[in-house]
Amino acid sequence: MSTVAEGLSAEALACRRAERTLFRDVSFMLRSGEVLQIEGPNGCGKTTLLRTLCGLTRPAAGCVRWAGEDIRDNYAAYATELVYVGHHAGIKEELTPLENLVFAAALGGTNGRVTPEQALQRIGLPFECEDIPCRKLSAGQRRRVALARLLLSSSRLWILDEPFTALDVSGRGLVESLLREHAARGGMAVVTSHHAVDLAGSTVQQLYLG
Amino acid sequence: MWAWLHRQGSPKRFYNWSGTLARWAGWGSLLLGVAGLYYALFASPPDYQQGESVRIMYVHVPAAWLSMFIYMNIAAASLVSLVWRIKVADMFAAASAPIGAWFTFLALATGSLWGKPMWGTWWIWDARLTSELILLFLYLGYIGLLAAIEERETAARAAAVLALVGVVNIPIIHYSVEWWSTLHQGATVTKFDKPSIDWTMLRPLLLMAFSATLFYVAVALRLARTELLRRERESQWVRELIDGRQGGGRR
Amino acid sequence: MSDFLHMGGYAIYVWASYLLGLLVVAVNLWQPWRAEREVWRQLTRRRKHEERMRESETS
Amino acid sequence: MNTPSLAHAWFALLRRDVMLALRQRGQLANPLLFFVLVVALFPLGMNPDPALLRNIAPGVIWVGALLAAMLALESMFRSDFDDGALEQMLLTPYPLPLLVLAKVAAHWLVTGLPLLLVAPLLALLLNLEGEAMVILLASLALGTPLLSLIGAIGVALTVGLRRGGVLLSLLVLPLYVPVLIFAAGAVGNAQAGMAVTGQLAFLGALLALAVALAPLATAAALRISLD
Repeated sequence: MSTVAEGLSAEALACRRAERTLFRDVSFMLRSGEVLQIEGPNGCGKTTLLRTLCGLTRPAAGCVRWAGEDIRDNYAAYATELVYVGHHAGIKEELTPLENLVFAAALGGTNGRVTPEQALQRIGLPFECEDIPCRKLSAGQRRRVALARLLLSSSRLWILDEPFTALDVSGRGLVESLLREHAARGGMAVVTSHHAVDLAGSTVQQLYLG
Repeated sequence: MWAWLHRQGSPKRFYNWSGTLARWAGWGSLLLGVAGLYYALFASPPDYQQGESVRIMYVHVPAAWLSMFIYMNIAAASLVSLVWRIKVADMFAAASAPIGAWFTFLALATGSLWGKPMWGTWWIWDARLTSELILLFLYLGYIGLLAAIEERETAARAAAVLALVGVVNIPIIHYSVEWWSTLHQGATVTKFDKPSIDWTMLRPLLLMAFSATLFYVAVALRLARTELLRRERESQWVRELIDGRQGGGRR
Repeated sequence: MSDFLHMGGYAIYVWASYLLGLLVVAVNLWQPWRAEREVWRQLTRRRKHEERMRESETS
Repeated sequence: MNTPSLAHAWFALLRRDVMLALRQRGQLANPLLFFVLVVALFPLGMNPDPALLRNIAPGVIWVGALLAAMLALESMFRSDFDDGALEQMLLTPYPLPLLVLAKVAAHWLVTGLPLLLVAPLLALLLNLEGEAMVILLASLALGTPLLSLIGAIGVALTVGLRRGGVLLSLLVLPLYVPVLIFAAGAVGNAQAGMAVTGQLAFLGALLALAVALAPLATAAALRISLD
């Protein structure tokens, strides 16, 4: 192991599902300012890997470390540094985008720079959408609401599962620029994506599964 | 001590020692069972109140004992599997459940068969039978949960949590049912257990209870071994086992 | 002997109890036997399949 | 770094769940209507003799409450599971058992409390009056939170299953037995003019025990279900 283990590392992770090994011996080391892009065919365990990195799924072997420490040993410390946006990001259909974000901030913390309104504006949600329930929004708009959480949080590690799904070209560009800014600030991100991601100027590691 | 136990809990080791233990338990159960049956049916006197029907007790009491004992075993194994992550423990717990359910059923059925001549009805809401009935539901819930979750290991862990919740609740349920039956029944019906029991009756009772316990150990171990083979089928030692078996031509 | 079978008038109840006990024991003997046979059948089939795969690779 | 305090997060979760329930009033009303209907069916199914009805009232009302609570249980974690809010709850730095407690509290406020409010009406239908009615309310006040707390464990265990409904009742109903016995027993005793403090104290003790232990089990079960 490197001496200064600042950041996220995985050591020989393995995962089994339905008595079948999804992946094994996945190791990487993600430092401040780096983005890890995970690629692979459908069903190769990308989402499972992300959930393992979050500490939701227990690996069959190996461990995930944050700052050199197994995340299970001090989960609360890790959780404050982590934002996870999965396929379903916990957006409540019955609440408005603004209410959703205010709640996310109450549970996940804020960085104090951006208010929920500003976050929604920045993510490109039309102003008139802010006050209608999320179930009436389009899939792309809902995706944007979910991603707006990234702007609010002060966490250094973003774990994003297919963040570009359902987004149009401008949305994709927006997420890319968010990732670039995050990396420039010294943040880290783990991203799965089918598309080529343009992150010029940031260090991108790639990991093939399957 | 813990390290030693942990080693014995490794799949391969467990497979080796459990086979021997199961065989010994099986033969022991048979031996004790035959002796128990002899004393139960021939060499014990009829009860002065219940007459020959007292012989039902030699089936009922061991079954009732086993129904509780097995649940406690499931809970203990669940605790071990959750705390120390010993996979063999959850296979043992899962293997125990159907046996426990069967013996709970047997306790209920024989209780009812004893009740018909004694109370004049097949079913009476007596504290003991009611508790046993609820225990049966606990077993069925446990088995149902185990079967409903597809991922074997997730199922085992979920069922382990349920078993622990159940074992905390059993004394509460038991106490509440006891309280409820004294409230509603007034005059107590003759119960199975009496303050003092004669040696001639205690002897078959103990023999049958020990026999039943060993029977459970043997069957649960065999079921756990089978499940172990299924789950570990990709490992090297199982492969060697199969090759050895085919070469040996035991079947 | 017939006294014994008669069980002081409780014959049905006593013998039904013992019969049920026997039944439960039988079911619990049959169950692991069947499971074991099934698993061994599966395992040997898998193993044979593996060996066939290996042979076809080498040849 | 600006992590909100635990209390802030706790009340935010409680507030959100109550708000969500109030926006879907139809779902809120269903278990309540079910409760009223079940209890109203009993007199139709038997001789509506006031004395008889009074006799069976404690049991009938409590079984009705039990089934209604059972019916309402599934909604506790279902939508959170489907839309990923449950995952997010697991990824917070706060102790999961406490967050579970917030969710259970919210669930009780929107499903248990209404049962308490319609119970007097049902008591009147079954000729339950005076002190017995007061005791009925007391037993419901102590008992329905218990139903929610115990039920939460079952829901957490079955939330990942597509058809968990029947299994849920099999898991939870046996655990409800002590609540039913002591609560209905207390009301029955009150009718007969006997002491009820023992039963109510026991319900209180069970509630304290459940508040302490059930969230732990629920949290463990949720982690397993989401694995």
